[in-house]
Amino acid sequence: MTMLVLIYAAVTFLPMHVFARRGYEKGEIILFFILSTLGLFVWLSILLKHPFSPDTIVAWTIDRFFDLLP
Amino acid sequence: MLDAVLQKLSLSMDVAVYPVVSSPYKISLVYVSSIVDKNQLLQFVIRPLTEHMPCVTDDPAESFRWCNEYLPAAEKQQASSVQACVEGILAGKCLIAIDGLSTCLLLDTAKFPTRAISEPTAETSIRGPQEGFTEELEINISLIRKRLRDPRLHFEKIIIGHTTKTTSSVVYISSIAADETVDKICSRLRSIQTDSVLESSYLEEWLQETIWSPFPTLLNTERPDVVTAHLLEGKVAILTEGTPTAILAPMTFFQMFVTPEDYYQRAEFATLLRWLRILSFLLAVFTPGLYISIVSFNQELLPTPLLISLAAQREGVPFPAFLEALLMMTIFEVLREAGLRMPRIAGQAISIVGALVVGEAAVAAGLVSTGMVIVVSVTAIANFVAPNYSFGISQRIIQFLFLFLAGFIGLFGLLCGFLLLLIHLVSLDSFGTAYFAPLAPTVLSDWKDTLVRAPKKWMHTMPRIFRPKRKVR
Amino acid sequence: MPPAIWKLPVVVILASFLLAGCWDMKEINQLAIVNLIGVDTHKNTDKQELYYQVINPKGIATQAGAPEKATVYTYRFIERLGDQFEDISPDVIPRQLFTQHYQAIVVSERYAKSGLRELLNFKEGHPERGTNVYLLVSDAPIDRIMDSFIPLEPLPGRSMRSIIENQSEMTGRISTHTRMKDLIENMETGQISVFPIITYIGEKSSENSNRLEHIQGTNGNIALLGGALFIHDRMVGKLTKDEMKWYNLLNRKHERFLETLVINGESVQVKTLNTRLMKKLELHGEELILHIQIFANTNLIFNDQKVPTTTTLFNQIEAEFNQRIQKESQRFIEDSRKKGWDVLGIQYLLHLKKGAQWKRLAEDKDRWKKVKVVISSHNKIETIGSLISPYKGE
Amino acid sequence: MESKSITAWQMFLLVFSYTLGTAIFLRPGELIFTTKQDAWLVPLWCGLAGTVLAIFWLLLARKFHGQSIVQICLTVLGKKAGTLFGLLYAWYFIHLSSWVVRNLGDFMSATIMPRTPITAFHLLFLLVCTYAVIQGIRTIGRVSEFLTPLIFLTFSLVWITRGGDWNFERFLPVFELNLWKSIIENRQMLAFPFMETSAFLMIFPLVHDGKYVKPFLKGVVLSSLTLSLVTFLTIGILGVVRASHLTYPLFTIAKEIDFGNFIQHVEATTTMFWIFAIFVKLTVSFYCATLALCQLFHIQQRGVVAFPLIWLIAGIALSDHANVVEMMDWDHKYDFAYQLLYSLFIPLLLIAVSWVRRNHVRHGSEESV
Repeated sequence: MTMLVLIYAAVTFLPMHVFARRGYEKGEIILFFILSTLGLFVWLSILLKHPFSPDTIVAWTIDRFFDLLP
Repeated sequence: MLDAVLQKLSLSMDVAVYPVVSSPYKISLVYVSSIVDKNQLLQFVIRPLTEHMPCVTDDPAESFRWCNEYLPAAEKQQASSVQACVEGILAGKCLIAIDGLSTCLLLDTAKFPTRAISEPTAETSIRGPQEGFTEELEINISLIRKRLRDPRLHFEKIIIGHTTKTTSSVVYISSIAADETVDKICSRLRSIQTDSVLESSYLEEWLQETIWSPFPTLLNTERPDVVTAHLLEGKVAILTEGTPTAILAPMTFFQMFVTPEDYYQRAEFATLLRWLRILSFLLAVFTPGLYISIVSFNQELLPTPLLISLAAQREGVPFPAFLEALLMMTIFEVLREAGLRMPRIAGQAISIVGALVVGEAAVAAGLVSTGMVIVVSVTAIANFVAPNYSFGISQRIIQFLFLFLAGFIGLFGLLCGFLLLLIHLVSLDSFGTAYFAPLAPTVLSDWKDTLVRAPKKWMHTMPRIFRPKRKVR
Repeated sequence: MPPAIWKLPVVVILASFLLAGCWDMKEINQLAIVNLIGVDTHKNTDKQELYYQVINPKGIATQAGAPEKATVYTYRFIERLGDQFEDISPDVIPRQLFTQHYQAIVVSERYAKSGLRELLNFKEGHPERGTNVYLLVSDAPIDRIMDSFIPLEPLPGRSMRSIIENQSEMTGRISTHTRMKDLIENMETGQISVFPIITYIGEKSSENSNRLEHIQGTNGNIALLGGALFIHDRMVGKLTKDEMKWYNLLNRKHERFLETLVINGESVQVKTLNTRLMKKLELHGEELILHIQIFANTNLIFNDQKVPTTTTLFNQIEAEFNQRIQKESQRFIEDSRKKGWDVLGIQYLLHLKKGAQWKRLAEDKDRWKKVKVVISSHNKIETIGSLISPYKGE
Repeated sequence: MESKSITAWQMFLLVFSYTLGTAIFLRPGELIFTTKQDAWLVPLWCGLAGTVLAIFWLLLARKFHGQSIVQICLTVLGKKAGTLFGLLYAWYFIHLSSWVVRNLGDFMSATIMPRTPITAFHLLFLLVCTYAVIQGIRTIGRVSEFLTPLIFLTFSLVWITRGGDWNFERFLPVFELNLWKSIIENRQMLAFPFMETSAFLMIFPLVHDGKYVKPFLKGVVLSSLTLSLVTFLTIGILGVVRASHLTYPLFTIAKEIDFGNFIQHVEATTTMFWIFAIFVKLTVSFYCATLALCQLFHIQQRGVVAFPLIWLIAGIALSDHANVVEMMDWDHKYDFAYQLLYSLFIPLLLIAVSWVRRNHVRHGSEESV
């Protein structure tokens, strides 16, 4: 768990610091932050044993709304 | 005027002041004795002044006018500002200063000590001309002029470096070389802000687009015939004062496998040699990585008898294959560097002999398996085959990168290493030409001169990747 | 040129990777290279006896002249094949099992009769254990075969493999299509497959490597006995060497075929270079007929005729050869039909036909018994030995 | 960076190896399992349906010349809805890349390197892809131009060396499948290699002076022919029996190469060459994801977007399914319906909305866009 947070910090805050110093637009840094936090959530869901699986969500919606083919 | 000049020159040992006439007003000569041709000075300047000068009139302008007309010097120049005088003296000219006059006369008597034209040491070739460039820019230009008697051959002069003021000349054939390449090179050269340019490799780093690339995108050579061959194909050469190596741009990856000898030997022989060079490049880059990933990750690639003999060999070896390879390769690198630093004759031999002796001793001591010594010496020797020395260095860098990747995750690591290398090569471009040109953006008509050296009869079109103006040779 | 923003985090990731080390790294001298595998049922329990013959690298790679050392070691396990096999081998073998280069697999007759499906799944299941390997059945007790050194060949596994390949090259009695993967394919399609049977000449297995000093070549050695006939994955019967020859000829298993003929009192030996065989199943009214046509170019290897060799003699030999093929193969088909073996794979041919009528015929399981087989063969002698006309002797 | 463009020949090679990428490993086995010895017909009509879809996308791209699908969403649906649909497409490409990466990881750990965790493969491979994506489409085009001939060469070598086990009887009885049932049963075949080529809607504007129609169609048609050829050869060499039970029949074919008793066990190196195809596929889908996000939020530096995506895609690949069987089962049931949304419904919606809007404008009722 702590290893994950450590890698997350290294992967997001270090580059963000570099971007800020290099003078990137605000939007880019924010998008970078959002994407890597999304990554963190996915990895957290794996570690906490109920993985976020987009395919099961798709399967659930397809079964409920449109039952296309057998 | 004279005092101001002397004060600027800060009277170093070799600055000489020689009073010629001292009667009504002083006429004196100032020159740097180490870079001036003494007997030319004596014969053309001092003797006429002392003997044939007519009656010394008391009008300095009159004698100045006489000197201007009658002194038989090849190049006369009048300098009024102190700065111009100083520059002239330092460039080897001799200054005639007449008291009471603000302008002085500069006569060109420069004679820098130069080396005779000798055989190029780095790029030897059995057949073909044996003369190489020297440090003197004029001599180099004459060597090229000798080979290319074409009015459209241009030599553009560019002065770089505000202290060394080295003159470098951009050479191209205006009817063949593409204009935008020439403009790009000239503009980039002119935009260089540096104080000193002692060797053409300084320029190379400034001209190179990507800083972090182990691959040279400019070819350096010491042979005038190579420069002429490339000029005829629409490339641009850069000669610099004080260094025998000329730089050639734009350059692709496959030009690294071309040696001047390819064009002096027969076509099929040259093609086989070129394939041998490509094979040795692959050997030099891939063998250590491949050996490690086969020995320690997927052993099933080895045929069974080889697998058994390797297992028997590696019975007592303490290190895992990866560490052993690292150890042996660093030893080889150390020996090679030692070989280079030794005096020229012993150099090359020491590095090979040393390597094999050390290898054998290590095997006898049981530190290293024999297979490893073979692999590492094959890579080292394959590395020497690279015709261009800086290309050899980039091979050695990649060798280690592949070794680490293979040692870490086996064949998959080697695959990723190969892909990284390919992406890097393909993304480079030198002055508008794709670096991996005839293969990645496939230009089929150019294959006849890169992968294969077609016989002269078939080579009647110019390589299209350098966008020459003339299509037919 | 975007600034090198990807460099910094890359170093972090790569560093963490390198520290994590390498998972699949196994040094060469940590491997137990398996060369031959033997499987037998363990008395009456449902466990199997597994023999793994592991190569001793130092034993083989000795320079010439050094005394012969033990080149292989056999390890014996008694374990159920499927479950937790991975973890019992380390109890005995100090190294990791490397089964990717094994040359042959020997199965005892008892085990073959009880069905090999579990073994096939076990071998195909993991990519490190392949099924592209020769399968042999042994009628001698399997430990005698696994525990003995073989003269001339340091590795017994390799000697079995070369027996099969040489036999198929010289006489055509065994075809090289006797690998485990052929059994898998025939198992599912219901065809018959024949695998070589080997036996051990001699009473006691020669465990000690100084056996290699003895001059005796044949006894204490492995020899080929005949063929084991498999239906689905069970061994159902044996074929003699002679019957094997006909089986291989009639099922297009091999191009080599050897036959000795007796013509006007003297023997002649003929060897085919390449035999082409056509099988056509036809329906005449209600009657099912299988036409087999054999074309072969032959080579006269041994000619002991007193008569001068003329083209008439050649025609005579060819006619006799054709006639022998037709008679013998009919006899072979009758014998196997009596024993209930669909040797020609007629049921499978039925299954391949298209159309409802054929489907109906294919339902009836032993329809192949009622099929009439017509065999016609044509051959041409192409090359003869160096004796144009043999010596008469008086 | 988008100013750099790729030539028509590079576009064709990209489409060709994109469609064949992971499909060549996974599809033949499943097809042979469902439609036995006539499996090699299925990719043909899937290719047909794929070409029809391709023509539909080409019309859409022709209508909005020089705009990628994301930009079309923005122009047609305005700022708010456009970004929503653009994000949907960006998510689609991310999801695609995670499938490709997951397939690669499973393949590697099932065949060559069993003990390495698949995340190691994922991260390393995605790092290489990021480097390619950051260099731009021109580099990706050139990489595929260099790699695809290599892939093709290795394929033909493998088929030639495996000629020995060829047996025509494995194809009899021929043409026994009934068309409609096999269409229903193999609809996921249509989704996986052929609907995924909708990713090229992002790359159409990047082709040198608009010559993307012919190479794209040629790519789709030729890749479906190659897929059917590969299935045909798999049946011929491995036989219906073995091919239907193996997870990766192509790998087993490479494993059993035995050329003159010396060239054996070369499966590790041959599969390395085939992984180049997976690399091209992953780079293209990863590039589309990055480009979509960059165009949505008007970002110039692709690295800013590409780099966190590694982290995200590797995560989704791991958390998506527990194992290969679960993934194949999901693929069989839902893949067709899920991908239909992106390849058919949204483009139809876009055309409908743009048509409705043009009528309003022509009838003089100004509508603020």
